[in-house]
Amino acid sequence: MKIHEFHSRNIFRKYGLPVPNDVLCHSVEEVEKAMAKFDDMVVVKAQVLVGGRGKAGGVKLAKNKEEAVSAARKILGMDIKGLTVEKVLVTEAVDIEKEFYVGLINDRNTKTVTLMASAEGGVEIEEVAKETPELIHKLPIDPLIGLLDFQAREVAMKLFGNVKLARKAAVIMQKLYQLFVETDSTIAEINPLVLTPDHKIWAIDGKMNFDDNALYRQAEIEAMREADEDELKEIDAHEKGLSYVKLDGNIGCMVNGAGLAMATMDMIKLYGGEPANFLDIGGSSNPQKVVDAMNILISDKNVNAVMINIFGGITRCDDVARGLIKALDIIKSDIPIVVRLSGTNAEEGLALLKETGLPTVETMSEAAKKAIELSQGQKS
Amino acid sequence: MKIHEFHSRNIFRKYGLPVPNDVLCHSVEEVEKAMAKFDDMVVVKAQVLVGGRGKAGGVKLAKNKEEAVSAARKILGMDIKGLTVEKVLVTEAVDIEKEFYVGLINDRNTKTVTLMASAEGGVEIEEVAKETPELIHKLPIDPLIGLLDFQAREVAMKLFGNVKLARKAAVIMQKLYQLFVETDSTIAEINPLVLTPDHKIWAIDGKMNFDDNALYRQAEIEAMREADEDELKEIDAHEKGLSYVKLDGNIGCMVNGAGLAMATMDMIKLYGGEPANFLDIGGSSNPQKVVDAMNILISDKNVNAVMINIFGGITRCDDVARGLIKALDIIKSDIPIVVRLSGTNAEEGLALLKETGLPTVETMSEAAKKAIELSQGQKS
Amino acid sequence: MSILVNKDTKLLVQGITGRDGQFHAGRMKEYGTNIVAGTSPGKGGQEVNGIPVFDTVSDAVKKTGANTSIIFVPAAFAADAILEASYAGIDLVIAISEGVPIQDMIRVNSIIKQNGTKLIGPNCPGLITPDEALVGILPGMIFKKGNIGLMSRSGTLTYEVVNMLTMNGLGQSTVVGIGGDPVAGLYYQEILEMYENDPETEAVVLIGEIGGDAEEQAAEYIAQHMTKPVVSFIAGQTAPPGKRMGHAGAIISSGAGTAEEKIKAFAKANVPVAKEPSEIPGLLKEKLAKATS
Amino acid sequence: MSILVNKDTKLLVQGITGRDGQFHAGRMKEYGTNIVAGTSPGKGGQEVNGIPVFDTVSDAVKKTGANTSIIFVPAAFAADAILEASYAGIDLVIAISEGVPIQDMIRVNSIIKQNGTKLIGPNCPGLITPDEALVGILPGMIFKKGNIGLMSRSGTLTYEVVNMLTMNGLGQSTVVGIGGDPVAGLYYQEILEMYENDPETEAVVLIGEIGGDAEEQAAEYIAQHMTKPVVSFIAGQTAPPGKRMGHAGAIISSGAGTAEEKIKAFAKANVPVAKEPSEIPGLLKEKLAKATS
Repeated sequence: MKIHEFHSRNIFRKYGLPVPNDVLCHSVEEVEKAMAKFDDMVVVKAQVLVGGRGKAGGVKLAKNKEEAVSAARKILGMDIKGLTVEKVLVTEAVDIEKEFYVGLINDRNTKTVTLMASAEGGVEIEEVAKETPELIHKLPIDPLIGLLDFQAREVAMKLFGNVKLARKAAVIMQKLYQLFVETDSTIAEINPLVLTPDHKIWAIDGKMNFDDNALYRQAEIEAMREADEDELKEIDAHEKGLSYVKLDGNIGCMVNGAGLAMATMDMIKLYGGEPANFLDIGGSSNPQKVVDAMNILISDKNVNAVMINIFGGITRCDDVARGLIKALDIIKSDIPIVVRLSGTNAEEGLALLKETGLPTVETMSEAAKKAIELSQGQKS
Repeated sequence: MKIHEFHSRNIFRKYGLPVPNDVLCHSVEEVEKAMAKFDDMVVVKAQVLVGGRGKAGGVKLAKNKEEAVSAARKILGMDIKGLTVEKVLVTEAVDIEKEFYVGLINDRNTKTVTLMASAEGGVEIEEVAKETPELIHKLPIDPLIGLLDFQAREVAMKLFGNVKLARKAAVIMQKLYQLFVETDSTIAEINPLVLTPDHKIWAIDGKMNFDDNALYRQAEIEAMREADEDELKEIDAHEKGLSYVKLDGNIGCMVNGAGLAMATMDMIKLYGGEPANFLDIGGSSNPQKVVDAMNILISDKNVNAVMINIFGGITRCDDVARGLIKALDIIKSDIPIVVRLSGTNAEEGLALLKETGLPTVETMSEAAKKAIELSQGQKS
Repeated sequence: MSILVNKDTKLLVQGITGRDGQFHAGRMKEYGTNIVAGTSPGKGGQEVNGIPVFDTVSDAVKKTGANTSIIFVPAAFAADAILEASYAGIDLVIAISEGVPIQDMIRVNSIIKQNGTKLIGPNCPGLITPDEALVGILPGMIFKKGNIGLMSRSGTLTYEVVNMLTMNGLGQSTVVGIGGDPVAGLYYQEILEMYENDPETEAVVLIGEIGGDAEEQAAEYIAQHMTKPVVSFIAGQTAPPGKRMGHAGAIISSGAGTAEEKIKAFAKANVPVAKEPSEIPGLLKEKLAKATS
Repeated sequence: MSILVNKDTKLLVQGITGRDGQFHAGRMKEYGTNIVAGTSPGKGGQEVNGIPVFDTVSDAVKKTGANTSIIFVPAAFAADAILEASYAGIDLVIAISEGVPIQDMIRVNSIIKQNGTKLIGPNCPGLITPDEALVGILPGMIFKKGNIGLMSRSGTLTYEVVNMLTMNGLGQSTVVGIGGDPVAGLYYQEILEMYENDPETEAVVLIGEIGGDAEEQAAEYIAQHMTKPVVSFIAGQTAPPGKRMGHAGAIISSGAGTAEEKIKAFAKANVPVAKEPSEIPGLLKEKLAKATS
């Protein structure tokens, strides 16, 4: 789960990280009013859940109220990578002597939270990682011990080369680690961490993502969720026990199991088609899930053919067939469907489907080919 | 450092432990007023920093306002083991089906915080430990891992024999561990932990001690300190870099080093005398410390002879002699003194003392004998 | 032989009185797995499918000698269940539970390493040594005893591939579902090493998917250490970046973890990558023919 | 031979630029201890008493091969300093710092155990192998090379006893001040074992004090494992319960940890307990005479 920059900044503040003052504004009027609180230069920043807003013109420096209002006017309503800017953050501008990067991620290989720090801040860390990986200092943190003082200080010394600044930065890293663990983050980064000419350190921009599996114990974080239309559909599917991700193609897929669902998408692509989604109905045999899944599929206007690919293990193919019959009965759609049932109770399932007249095939390759054929027939 | 029961209860509450409502009262009038908040039976409990108040009559059950006021009248001003009761806690009484003990201590052998739990609650755990140690369940807690759910549950099952209650009690144990570590406790015990007939669990009485060495990072705890006269002297000495404990004898001791100071006291006793104190001037050579130490010694009216026992290692004997000369100059006391200087710069120190006419001896045995002689000469 | 589970496995089912635990305990027992005990705090003394239930894992181990445990408790309690098994001396824990927080698994992996416990999962279908022990939720009837080792981050995709193997006469030594979570227990490298050392395994199928770089690491390991042939398949070539594809671990973050990179790594390590699952039996037969020629 | 420190000790002084660190580095060097480096973050590149200063322990170890470290940093930073030494691969750490919180030491002991680091202290005077290495704040001139091992929870009481030994012609193999804190590093039992295995040590003096039951445990260990004679002294027979006698560890709590109990335990283990320190040389000579007769 992602959250807005202003939410990240508030979490940072709660944990004692140095974040400049800011005001969140939803309109030009609010920006005008907010400027009463700032004496000096401010930055007006688009709040969107996507990277690259700087390049898109979503971040502007303003010397006074007039400039801030004019910046807000330009940014509010702007489109950044398909998202409309509905909020801006007005924040104190700080003088920048140097920019650093400090971030934490869960590392799959070391099975630890890993600290990443670099004197190359302010740019996308992925770029640095690709071009000059030696400029990123990595430290896997022992989960039972935490980030020790001397460890944080040693990393900070590599960035700042000055023990007084390193001590300050070390404390920031330790607080970032604490909030990372306590909020079940998957990413927590400060980019840039800024050193000012008068030797103050500020967390200027923050990015945090969270572990969806841990939201049950992070009510405060979950309340910060702000989903777009596609994500709402995904969340809705999740609540129904389904895993759904919308894509841009036209062949709807309904599959049991995440790996098989991905393989199904891949196969459609392999034979020249375009999958409209990832949809995993999971391991249960509840026919209602099939009805819910079918509803989600046909609510996507791009879908003009559906491929159902089930390998019955715990899922019983006859249950899927029953769900499908029920769904067709309720939904009344004329989008063509191809069904592949294999594994547990496949024969029973296929027998049930015979009455519906739905085309059935034996293998997933055949199913993919048939689905593409159906979708093209539909087009022409 | 010890704190009052009402302070322990407040810390317990802060960590979410189930503690019955209570009101702290300093007078009978306050008790009368407080009773407006209670509908049912209450307990009036003396707040003193010493055990055994129950046996001394410092805890009384009261059915109504009149009884509570009468109990408070008896308890306030009462003397318990030499301490005057100045506060009482009025607290909701709860029905008791069974009493348990749950406590945490720092265990020197395992070098861990150790959980102790027993179905024999409400009595002094030291008694249980002596008589029936098999009734105390002990669990050393891995400091890097903490008290795991299943571990707490297993211990709680041994006490409650019922999984629902055990789950509740396990959470209490885990919270107690969290507060123990976070407050740098040396003891945190709930005694009794009470099970009511309607299957609620309450922490009825709490005791907490704290690590003096950690008070620098426990401002909130240190603010709860309430020292008696002797303790104030000890704290004052501590601030001057001295370690002082008042005893009941008449021979004042000034020694460098805790072990040597204890051995000095022991030796006085061995030769038939009574030490008036433990006083360690530490390892520094600052003459001012000797002045401060001498002031503390003679402020004890029981002291009628002083034994100074210095083994110079880092401490230089000539510095001690200088301090002593300065002290005698300022203090003008006629309490007789015997001095033993040995080790680093002993000869220089002894030469300096020659002018003062103070009796000096070579060994600590001789010093002890001489001090006893001086103290008896004084008496007669 | 085989790896991890076999006729000597004495299985404990943690959470045996729950819906899933009860159901799968029955299925595993039916398959012939030697289930010696179940646990459910407060329900010690009961029986489920004729299996004795204990309050604690420690009790169960003492009374039955259980050496392997399978976990069916809800995600929020899975970490504690794994630790309970580990502290009770269980050698191998299989965690089926889905949705366990990553931080829990980071802590758990660190602790059980100290105790010397092996973990598979969480969020995995378990593993099977055909005709000896089924420890998990896999459909036993599609497996056939043989010489192919297979490991996979996915469940049904595994069944799909196993079914093809079996239909093509390629039986399996042990099939391991390592699970779809980003931080899990035993992973490709450890299991590849076991297959390499298992006399019964002649070739290995590695089914990977997008997210992380475990496949790249496995490729490197294979190039350096494996003498037995390995073939692979990678799911998620069409997955968009930044989206979690069902499995918590199946996500392309910051452009890393793509199928393309993984396929490239396997190519470099001389591991053929099937374009679709149905190619796997053919690739295996080719490799096996070469190996014996 | 000797135990723990000797001619091969390459000492690092952590906190060498502080008042105490600087002073004692000078004294130890004067005694002949091989001090190879000091640390003080931000002061790398400087020199103190001719000793090179580094920013980090890790740097110092890499550049100088330091294998032992002594810590003079303030109590609040002592735990971190010990851990820094441990992670840098130092074998033996001596923490002089007084006033370290107990919880810090509980954590530290658990972590350094994983790393295989030995710790003496905190709140200790250090240790000395006469004529080879002085690592601590002990007054070197009272020690004399010989065959008595001595360990103690106290500083000046140790000097008092050592002085008597030396004056009575009883030199010392290694004298260890284990420190006065309740939770410390190496304790009686570990050090007794080292003395037992040290060919140069012929007899051992154990100086204990009130608080805890380490002396009782030592007595039991001696009875079961020690072939060399041990004599002891216990300070604090007149100490009242509940009061901390200078040392954080010297406190009789809930009636346990009294001198009486400790003396009883030693009597049971056939370890003579001196009534006053001056009896120790005599008791030793008696025991040694018996041992050689």
